[in-house]
Amino acid sequence: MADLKIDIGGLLLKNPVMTASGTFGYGPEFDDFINVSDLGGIVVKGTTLEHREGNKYPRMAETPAGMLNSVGLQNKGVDYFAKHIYPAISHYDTHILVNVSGSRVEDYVKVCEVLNELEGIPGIELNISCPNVKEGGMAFGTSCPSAREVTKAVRAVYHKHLMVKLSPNVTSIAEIAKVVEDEGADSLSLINTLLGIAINAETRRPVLSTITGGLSGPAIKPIALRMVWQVANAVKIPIVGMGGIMNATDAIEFILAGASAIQVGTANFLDPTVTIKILRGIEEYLDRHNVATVKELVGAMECC
Amino acid sequence: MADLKIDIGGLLLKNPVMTASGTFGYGPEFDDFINVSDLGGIVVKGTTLEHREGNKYPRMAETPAGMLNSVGLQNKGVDYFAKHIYPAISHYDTHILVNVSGSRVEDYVKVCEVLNELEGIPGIELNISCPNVKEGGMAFGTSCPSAREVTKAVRAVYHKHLMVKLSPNVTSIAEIAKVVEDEGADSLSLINTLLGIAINAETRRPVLSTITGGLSGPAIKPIALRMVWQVANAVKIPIVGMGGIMNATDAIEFILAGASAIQVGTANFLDPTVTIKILRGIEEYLDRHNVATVKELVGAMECC
Amino acid sequence: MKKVTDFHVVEVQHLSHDTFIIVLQGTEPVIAVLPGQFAEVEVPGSPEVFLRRPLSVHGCDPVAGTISFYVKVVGKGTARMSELLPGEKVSVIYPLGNHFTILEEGRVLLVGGGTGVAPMLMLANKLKKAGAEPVMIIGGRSAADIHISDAYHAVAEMHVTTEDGSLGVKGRVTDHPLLKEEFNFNRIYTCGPDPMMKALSAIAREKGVVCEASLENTMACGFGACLCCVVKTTDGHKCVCTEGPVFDTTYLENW
Amino acid sequence: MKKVTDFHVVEVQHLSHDTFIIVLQGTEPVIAVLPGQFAEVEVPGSPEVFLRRPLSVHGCDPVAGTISFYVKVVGKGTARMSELLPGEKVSVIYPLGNHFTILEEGRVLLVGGGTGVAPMLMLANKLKKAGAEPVMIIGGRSAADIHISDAYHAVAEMHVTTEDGSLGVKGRVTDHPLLKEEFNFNRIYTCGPDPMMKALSAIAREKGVVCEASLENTMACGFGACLCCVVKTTDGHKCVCTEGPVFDTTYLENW
Ligand SMILES: Cc1cc2nc3c(=O)[nH]c(=O)nc-3n(C[C@H](O)[C@H](O)[C@H](O)COP(=O)(O)OP(=O)(O)OC[C@H]3O[C@@H](n4cnc5c(N)ncnc54)[C@H](O)[C@@H]3O)c2cc1C
Ligand SMILES: Cc1cc2nc3c(=O)[nH]c(=O)nc-3n(C[C@H](O)[C@H](O)[C@H](O)COP(=O)(O)OP(=O)(O)OC[C@H]3O[C@@H](n4cnc5c(N)ncnc54)[C@H](O)[C@@H]3O)c2cc1C
Ligand SMILES: Cc1cc2nc3c(=O)[nH]c(=O)nc-3n(C[C@H](O)[C@H](O)[C@H](O)COP(=O)(O)O)c2cc1C
Ligand SMILES: Cc1cc2nc3c(=O)[nH]c(=O)nc-3n(C[C@H](O)[C@H](O)[C@H](O)COP(=O)(O)O)c2cc1C
Ligand code: FES
Ligand code: FES
Repeated sequence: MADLKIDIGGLLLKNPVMTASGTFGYGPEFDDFINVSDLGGIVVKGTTLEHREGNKYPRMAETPAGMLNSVGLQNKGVDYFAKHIYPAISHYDTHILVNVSGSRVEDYVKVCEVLNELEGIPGIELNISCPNVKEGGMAFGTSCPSAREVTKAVRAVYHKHLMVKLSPNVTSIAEIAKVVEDEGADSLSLINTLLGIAINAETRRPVLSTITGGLSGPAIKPIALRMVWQVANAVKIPIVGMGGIMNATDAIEFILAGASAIQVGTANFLDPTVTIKILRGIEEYLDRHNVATVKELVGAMECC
Repeated sequence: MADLKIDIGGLLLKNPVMTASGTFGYGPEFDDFINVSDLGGIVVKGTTLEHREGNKYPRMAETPAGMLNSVGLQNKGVDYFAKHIYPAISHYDTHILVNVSGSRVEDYVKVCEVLNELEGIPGIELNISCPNVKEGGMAFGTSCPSAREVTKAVRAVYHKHLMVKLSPNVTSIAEIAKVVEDEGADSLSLINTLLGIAINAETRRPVLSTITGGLSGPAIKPIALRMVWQVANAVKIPIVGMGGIMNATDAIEFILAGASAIQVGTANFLDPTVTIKILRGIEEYLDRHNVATVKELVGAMECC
Repeated sequence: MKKVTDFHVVEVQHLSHDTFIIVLQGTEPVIAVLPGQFAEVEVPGSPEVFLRRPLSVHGCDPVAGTISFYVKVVGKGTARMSELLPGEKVSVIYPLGNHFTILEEGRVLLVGGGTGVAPMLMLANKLKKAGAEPVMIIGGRSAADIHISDAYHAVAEMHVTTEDGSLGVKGRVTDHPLLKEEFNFNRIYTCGPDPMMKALSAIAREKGVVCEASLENTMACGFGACLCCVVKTTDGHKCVCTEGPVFDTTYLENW
Repeated sequence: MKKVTDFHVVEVQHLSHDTFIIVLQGTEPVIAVLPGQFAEVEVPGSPEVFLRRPLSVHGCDPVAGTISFYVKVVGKGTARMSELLPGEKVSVIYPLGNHFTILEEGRVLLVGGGTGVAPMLMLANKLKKAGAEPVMIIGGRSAADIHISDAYHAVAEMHVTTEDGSLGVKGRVTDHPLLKEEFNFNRIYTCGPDPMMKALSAIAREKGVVCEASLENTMACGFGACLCCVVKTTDGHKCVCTEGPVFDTTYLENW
């Protein structure tokens, strides 16, 4: 049977299937459906320095083969996470990464300092790409100087695995990726959601309270695959790919495009057991194609 | 019955339904299905200075709620258009715009000079956003200086309606829009396709000969709506919106977001009569909502 | 214990041009559902529908292995559901959310408006079994909206209001004498349009009784994973899918 | 005159585990289709299928108002088609493309491989009616791939090859004696896998006769609007959907 283990920049995953931040709660939401410890890793909801109420209702709109959300980083703040949530999930036998979000560089830094101290958290996913907050968020991830600034500041204080999550709402994602790599990121994850709007023609109003929201789901898969491929050709650090992954075939496509591991987001809503199906499907694919290790498949798309 | 006429920067359309370049041939392809003259306007296939063979097969990939194409501006060149195609389509009682593409500013200029002389062509759509050609194309539309340069050069020689078609593959489409407006464009059309990839997991190869292609169809509608809304808030000239319009409700959404007219692209492939259905549906919507003119609906989304 | 599992369509009973009951047969033992709980139901074979649709459980019979939903066609998903044929496979995630409190004594009022009727029969049943005395008001625009079978009369004292007066008391549910001079209940349970529930909440407050309302919301998951379905409470944003759908209305902001 | 119109499924005849004939009944008078022409067929009720699917017309009966397709399941669209139930609505754009040339005399060879069989029965019929003498070879991997009814024998001299020898001549169609020492035809008509058609084209060139091949391609529209479906010819890129699907193979580059 194929070897599913994969090293993403020093972090050894037992398999390449992770869950995407904001789509998997903190894990216990899925206990009834799957054994969370079977996963390669989970990334918990975006965590900020202070408690945040998030955006007003409505926060969700269905779109063709996808959805828009404008949750806006609702969470109880990093201290609450450390005191109350972390102890309740540290028993999972899988890597728990915390998605770190903020509006100011100092806030990012403070959150990371707290997380540094949590033994069971082997790394963070630095979210410089959230489109659903008024200040900061995506702004950090859409220009090279600000991406550099926040990565540098966090790298200076955070000593474990630093994964940086990139925004797709840019002209050149490869340029941002290179800057982040330069500043010492251990891995990159992409893509976050694409900025979109849904309008209710009958009421003539935007569906979301925030007008714009983040587009996720299969609709964005071709764009996500393209960006993973572009970034893989631009950097040396490992990539964690996501964006519309619904099944094992989709996951394989991301791996072929250059992702060492993948994250499953929106698909969790349609089928809370989908991550395990994807895991089994990858295994089956590798065996059927006589590929001994996942690693061999990373970036193995034959282009010419 | 509602008044469907709409003025887009000096060009008076009998109704807001146009067809998108590259998805409607030159018009005659649809003669069996609809009365082309019923449309507000048609935009013919991207036209370049010289004959172009386009990209190698395969040029198309189906994706979730959309498709990728990498046709790559296959056309017989502007002289052939002027001599052979134009006479065959000038009988249509609708505005025929020519989508002008190129790899170099001089080429754009030369094409426009030829088109200037064609009496029955009231305007061009300057394509600075084609993702499917190696040089030029999209590059012009993804940076402010180059968008400025090509628009300025074309404006200097082209005296009829100048519509500029923007690329969605940018960090800030509003900035590009402003530059193009500054240089004298009469209207803006958006969006062109988003750059994407499709991979065949079984063969481990990209589906398209060119690896990347342009994503169109309902999948991109939320992104297109967002960009139309952003650009409408940034410029004063009229906007022609497109991206995933499949029915009248979609069209109304674009108009509410700020588009004065719309273009139908990929939907023509699924239903060659769809443009007429959209036209009737807009009429029906206006009557049902007691809106006297399309114009009243432009940008009428109520945000707060 | 929630699960995601396949059911097969037994039948679609059309109650009117836009309202139907869909009965599903489980492929695995059916879990007992409490009144007010809901399910996330797949809409198979519709290219336009991406997400599941949240629906209150209308009936649940673990012995027969069936579950049913009372649905109104409002858009593409519910329209497609109304056309499902016997035998078609439908994936369901259930049971989701909290449930109405089952009092063991006293006269209690159940008010259903529109598809808010969905959980009411099961609720009345449970209340009666527990020892309470359920009285139910069903409101609609006209007689065509009211679909009450003998099963309702068997478990609750039934009342009807219609806005056009074509059946029962003319007016809205809040115009019914039982909610005015004749009010004599320990608690109000309600499900239906927000304005109706807010009016009932106001009456409950005035009368000094608890009002439990089942809320709707736009949901992506239905089980607490996405945080899309929030309602403003006196304690901040809460997820309707996990901390609701049933709320004591005093807990809701601006109610 | 092409049109887009609705049909209803009459039946799906399963020929084997992966091959079926689907018969559709028109809601409007059915247009006569020429052998080799194709249609763009909607795949209803499949969230994963976005575009129509191009299919050669297998049978067309304007009197009965029916049209049929001979289809092999290779992916999601064809799989869904195989499950369509009688009565389901299917939108079809047709007739599309050019057609095989109908000779009015002489012995002609028709070679179908896999679903390349689809247009062959209609072609043989037309040829025979016109005065030519059609001989047909159908090739497959094994007997299970060969589905020839009496209708074939009625219009053409039939031959079969199977790679495993379970029916007819063992080997590929090009291994058949009719394509070697016994070759005696005015023209070859073929539809099937590219390698097979290329081999036939080579034989035709050697024998100095015309070879007409029906090509496949990835199509978005099917009627010349998108320019997605090109093949390289001696005269540059041509659209398979409008200038094909049938090409004289001497016109194709690298054939
Ligand atoms: C916990 C819960 C229980 C529910 N129980 C029932 C039930 O028992 N029976 C029943 O018929 N319906 C019930 N609903 C509402 C039902 O989920 C929606 O009517 C359904 O999702 C609409 O799907 P659609 O595809 O038909 O409509 P769409 O095409 O998605 O939308 C059509 C219109 O309906 C509106 N709409 C869509 N979803 C909702 C929603 N969740 N709430 C309010 N408006 C919406 C849209 O804004 C739009 O204007 C319940 C909702 C929730 C959250
Ligand atoms: C003019 C024309 C006539 C045709 N006539 C017939 C016919 O009579 N009977 C029949 O069974 N098939 C015919 N085909 C092929 C048929 O269109 C494809 O098999 C079908 O589109 C596959 O759809 P799917 O959703 O099942 O496969 P997908 O899920 O879309 O793809 C499954 C696999 O099939 C491959 N594939 C998809 N489309 C094509 C294609 N157009 N050509 C080659 N490979 C493809 C894909 O690369 C993929 O590996 C014809 C094609 C053309 C262009
Ligand atoms: C409801 C929802 C909430 C999300 N919240 C976050 C978040 O807090 N932080 C973050 O980095 N990404 C967040 N995302 C983005 C996802 O992690 C992921 O990048 C995106 O959804 C694309 O993957 P998918 O198409 O598989 O969903 C959220 C996505 C959704 C749908
Ligand atoms: C097959 C195909 C060919 C296209 N060719 C051109 C072109 O030549 N010039 C151009 O500006 N846009 C071209 N486009 C882009 C469309 O005009 C349109 O911007 C895009 O498809 C989005 O609209 P839609 O989603 O309605 O298709 C092409 C699109 C497709 C699908
Ligand atoms: S619907 Fe996802 S958390 Fe409630
Ligand atoms: S498939 Fe569109 S031109 Fe041939």
